[in-house]
Amino acid sequence: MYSEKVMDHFTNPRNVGEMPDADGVGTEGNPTCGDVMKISIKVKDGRIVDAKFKTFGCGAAIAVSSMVTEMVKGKTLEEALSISKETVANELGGLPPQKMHCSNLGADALKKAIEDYKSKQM
Amino acid sequence: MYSEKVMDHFTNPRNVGEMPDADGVGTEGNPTCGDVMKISIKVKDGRIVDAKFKTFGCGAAIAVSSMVTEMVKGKTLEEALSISKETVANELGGLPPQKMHCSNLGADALKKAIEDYKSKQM
Amino acid sequence: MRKCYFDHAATNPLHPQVFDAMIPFLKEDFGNPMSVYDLGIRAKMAIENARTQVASLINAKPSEIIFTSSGAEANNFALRGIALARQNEGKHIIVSKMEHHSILNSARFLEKMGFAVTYLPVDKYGLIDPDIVKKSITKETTLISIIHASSEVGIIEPIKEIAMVAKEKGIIFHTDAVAAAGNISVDVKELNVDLLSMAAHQFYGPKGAGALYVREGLRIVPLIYGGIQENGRRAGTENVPAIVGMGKAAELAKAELSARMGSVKKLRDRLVDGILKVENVYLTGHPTDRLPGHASFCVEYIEGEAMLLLLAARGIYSASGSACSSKALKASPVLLAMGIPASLAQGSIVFTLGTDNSDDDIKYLLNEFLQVITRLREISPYAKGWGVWRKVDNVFRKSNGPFYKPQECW
Amino acid sequence: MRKCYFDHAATNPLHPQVFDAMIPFLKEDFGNPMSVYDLGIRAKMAIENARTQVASLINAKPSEIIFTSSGAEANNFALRGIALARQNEGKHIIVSKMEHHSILNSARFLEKMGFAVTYLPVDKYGLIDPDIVKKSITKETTLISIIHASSEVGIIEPIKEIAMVAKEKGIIFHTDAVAAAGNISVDVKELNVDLLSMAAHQFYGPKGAGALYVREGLRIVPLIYGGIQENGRRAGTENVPAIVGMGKAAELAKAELSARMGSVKKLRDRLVDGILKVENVYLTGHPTDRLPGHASFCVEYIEGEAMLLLLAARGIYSASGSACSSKALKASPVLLAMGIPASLAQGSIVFTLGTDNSDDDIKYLLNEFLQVITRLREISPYAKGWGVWRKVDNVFRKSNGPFYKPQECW
Ligand SMILES: Cc1ncc(COP(=O)(O)O)c(C=O)c1O
Ligand SMILES: Cc1ncc(COP(=O)(O)O)c(C=O)c1O
Repeated sequence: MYSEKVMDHFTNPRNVGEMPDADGVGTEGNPTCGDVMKISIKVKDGRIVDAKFKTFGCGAAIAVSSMVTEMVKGKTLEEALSISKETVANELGGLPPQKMHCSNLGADALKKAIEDYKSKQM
Repeated sequence: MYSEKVMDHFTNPRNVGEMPDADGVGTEGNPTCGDVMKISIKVKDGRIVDAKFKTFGCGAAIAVSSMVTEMVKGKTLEEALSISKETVANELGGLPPQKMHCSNLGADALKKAIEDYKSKQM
Repeated sequence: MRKCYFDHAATNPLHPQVFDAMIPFLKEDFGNPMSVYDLGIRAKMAIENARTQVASLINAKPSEIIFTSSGAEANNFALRGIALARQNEGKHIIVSKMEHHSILNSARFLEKMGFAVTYLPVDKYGLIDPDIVKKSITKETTLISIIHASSEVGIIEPIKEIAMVAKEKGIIFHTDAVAAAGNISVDVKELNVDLLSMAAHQFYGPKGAGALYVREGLRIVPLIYGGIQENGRRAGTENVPAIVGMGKAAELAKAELSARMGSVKKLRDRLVDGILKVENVYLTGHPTDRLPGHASFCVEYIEGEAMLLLLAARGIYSASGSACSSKALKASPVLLAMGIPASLAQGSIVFTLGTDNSDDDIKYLLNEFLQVITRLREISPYAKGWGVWRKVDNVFRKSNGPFYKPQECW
Repeated sequence: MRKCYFDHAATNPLHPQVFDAMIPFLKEDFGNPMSVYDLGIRAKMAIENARTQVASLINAKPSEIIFTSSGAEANNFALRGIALARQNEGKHIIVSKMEHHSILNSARFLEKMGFAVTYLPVDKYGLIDPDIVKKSITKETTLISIIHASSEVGIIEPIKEIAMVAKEKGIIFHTDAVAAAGNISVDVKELNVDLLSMAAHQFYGPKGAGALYVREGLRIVPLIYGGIQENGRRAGTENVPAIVGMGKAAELAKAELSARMGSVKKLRDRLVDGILKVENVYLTGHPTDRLPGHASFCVEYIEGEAMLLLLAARGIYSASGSACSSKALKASPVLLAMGIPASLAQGSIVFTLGTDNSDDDIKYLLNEFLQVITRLREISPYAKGWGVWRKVDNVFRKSNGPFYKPQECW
C-alpha cells in the first residue's frame, strides 16, 4: 500500500520533537477525525534552518511530517510556502489516493508555522 | 441416486418384449410428460404365467417395469392386483422420492392389463 | 474403464495451472484482502491481478469487473441491479425464452415487484430475431437481457445486432455470457454491451467465482450489501483462491482460445457426423452458429435420463434436457420454446466437449452410443413409431421443415 | 522474523485437514452436483455430508442449512429474505448499532424500499439490553436481527434473552453468528433463534463458504434466483470444494471446541493482563462476556493504523477500528455507538487469537507492543495529555465511570 520511501519515513521519522525556542509553530488537523500535525520551525535570515514535528496519525501522516521537515530545511520562506500536498507526495514516491486528502497535512501545518513566524515579526 | 437393485434391473431388464398372444395388455403414462409402460400378461387357471413389458422412460421406469413383470409371475390375479407402487419400490430397494410419483407406473399398467384380461373374459 | 467427460456445459475440470495458482491462497497467503498489512496486501494484489486477467479476456477495463460467486449471482445482480437503479425511468424489461433460470427467475421476481417483463419467442433453431427485440421495446423499457450462448442447445445469439437495437433506443443491454466467455471470443467493446455475466467453472476455472462486467459509469444497485469490497458493489470477504483461479483461467483461455476452439470443433464435427448417421436422431440448436464444443440432439422413441445413465455406466458423461433427467422434473423450457414436441424433448441428449477430449474418446462414444440407443429402442414401445403420438409429431415436422433432416443442414 | 497472526477476526488460516478434504474436489471430483451420473452424485453427497456437519455444529437439522458464499451473503439473505416474505404482516424491523455492515446496509436498503428500521443503542460495553429490544417492538415489527458476537469488540450479546423477547411477541429472530459460530458454543435450539448466519473462514474453513440456518417451515424469499440448488432457495453452481471445507471445519470445530476455547482464552487473558499494564490503555467491549480469543483496546494519544503497521513490520498482525486503518476512512461506528470519543477511537487496536498462537507469541507481542507504543507516543503531540481535547475526554470518562479503570473490571 505504502511506497518504500513512505515506509522508511514512517518507521524512521526524521526531526521528531518539539522546539522550545521555535520561531513559528503550526498545527493542522483534529484528533477526532484522524490526523494532527504540529510543525515547529527555526528561521534565520529568511531561511528555515531547522524544523521539528509531532504527529498524531497514521503511517502516511507521520511520513508526510517527516518528509516536510526534511524538505523545508535550508529553504527561504517563499520557497517553503511553495511546498504543496502534491510535492510532498511526489517526494515520498506517491501516496495511496485515500491518504492524499486526510493524512497529507504537512504542507498546511508548515504554512501555519510560517504564518505564525510572520505574525510574530509584525 | 438409484439403488444397486434399480441399476441392475435398469441395465439388465427382465422380460422385455411384446407378446403376440397376450391375454391382457395395459399401457400407462404419456410420452409428452415422461414415462410410458406397456405390460402384457399371459393368464392360465387364474394365474399369471408370463409377463412382458415395453417402456419409454427413465432408468427408474425401466427398472420398475422389469421388477413388476418379475413379481407378477406365478401370482393369482388377486395377488397381482395387490401389487402397489410401494411394494414395487420396496422390492427395488427404494426409489428416489421424485421418481416415486412419475416413473413408478408399473403397478398401474399391470392393473390395466388385468382389467383388459378380465374384460375379454366377459 | 475408459472415462470420457462430455459434459463441459455443466462444469469443467480445473486446469492444472489454475490449481497451482490457487494453492498458495489456500495455504500461507490466507490473508483478508481488506487487511492493511503485507498479508492482506498480497491477497488484495492477487485479486487485482485476477481482475486485470478477467478484464483482458473480454476486452474490458479492470475497474469494470465485479467478482461474484457464480454465473447465477452475476445474472441476478445484473437484472435486478439495473432494473432497480433505473426504475424511475421505466418498469419494463425484455428477456428471451432462451435464458437461463437465473435470468428467468430474476425476471419473475421483478414481475412480483411490479415490473412488466417480455419473454421473447425464438425460432426452431433457438435464434432470437433482433427485429422482434426492436418491436418489443416500449417507452417503459429500461433493460434488455439476452443470452450470449445457450448451454442447452449451443446456439450463439446475434448479440452485436441486438445490442445495437438497444443502443439505438438508449436502453441498457446485458448479456449472459456464462456459456460463451472463455469458450468463444467475447469482446465487450465490439459487442457494445453494457453488462456481461461470466463464470470461471465454464472455462477450466474453479467453482465459486463469477464476474459481472459493468460498463464504466453505469450505476447498479448491489445484490449483496455490506463492506467496501468490490468498490462497495459486492460485499463479503473475497474468495481469494477462487478469484485467483478465475484470473489464471481467463489468462489461459485468452492465450489458447483459438487453438482450443479449433481442436474442440474438429472433434465435435466428427461426433455430430457420427451420431446423425443413427436413424431418427435430430440435431437441436443451430447448425452453424453454435459453440465449438457443443453437440445436442433429440433421439426419437427413447428417454434422455436412460441414455445418459447407460452411457455413464460406460464411462461417458453427458447431459439431457428431458423431464426425468432434471431434478425439477420439467422438460427443458428452451427445447419447448424452440417448438420441439414434448415427446421428442424427452429424447434430449447433450454432449459438450472440452480440451480433455481426444479423437479416441469420440470413437468410443460413437460406438457405445449406438449400442445404448439400440438397446433402449428395443425396450421402447414406440421403436416403430409414435403411434397415437405421431400426429403431434407430424404437425411438428411439417411446421419445422427441413431442419429435422439434419443431413441437409449440417 | 517471528510471525504472529493475531487477526483471526479478519479471517483464519485453513486447517490442514480442511485443506486435505478440499483437494479431491479441486481435482478428480470436479462434477456438478446437479448432474445425475456418478461424478455428480459424489459431489452432491459431499455437499450433503457437509450440510450434516455444519448442522451438527449448531444443533440444527441438515435441511435447515442453506449454503451461501459468505457471511455477508447470509446476512443479506436473512434480513431481506424475511422482511420481504413477511411484508404483508408489517414493515418494521429492529437491528442494533453493533451490527456488521452487511446487516446495517441491508437494513438501509430496506428503508429505501419503504421499511422502517430501528437501530438499537448499546451501553459502554456494547451490550444490548433485552428490555430496550422489547420496548422497540411495534405492531408492525416482523423481524429482529441482533449480532451474536462482535468481531470488533468481542462482546457476546444475550441472544437467548433477546430471542425470548421476540418469541413472546411472535416476531422472527435472526442472529449474525459469523464471529461466534465455531468459536463458542452456538446451539440454535437452546438459543431458540429462527435464523442464524455463519462463515467458514471464521473457524479455519475456507473463504467462499457461508451458511444460513433457517428454522424448518419458515418461508424466506431467495436472494439469488435460478435453478433448484439448495432446494430452490439459493441458486448457482455450488462451490463444492469450499462447502466440503466448511463441513470439515465445522466437524473439527465441534470436536475441538472446548479445548480450543480453553487454550485461546488462557493466552488471551495473559495478553490482556500484559497490555493493560501500559498506561492509558483501555479495554473495549465487555470484561467477561466476550469471545475467548478476543482482546481489543484503545490506546490513548496514538493512532491505530500506525500501531498496526509498526507491529506488522515486526511480524505481528492485528486490526484497528480507527478511521485511517479502514479503507472507508471512517472510525468504527461500533466504537462510537459505545460512547467512545472519536479521538480515543483512533487509538483502537484489536488482537484476535487462534489455535496457531503460542505462549511465546504473547511474550513477543507484549514486548514489541510496548516498544511500538512508546515510539509512537514520542512522536505524538498529545503524549502528555489531550490538551484542548481533554474536555471531551473528561466528559466521557465521567459518564463511563469505572470501565476505563480496567484494573477494576478485568
Ligand atoms: C459479525 C460479522 N458478521 C458478518 C461478517 C461478514 O462475513 P463475511 O466476511 O464472510 O462476508 C463478519 C466478517 O468478519 C462478521 O464479523
Ligand atoms: C448460460 C448460463 N447462464 C448462467 C449459468 C449459471 O452459472 P452458475 O452455474 O455459475 O451459477 C449457466 C450455468 O451453466 C449457464 O450455462
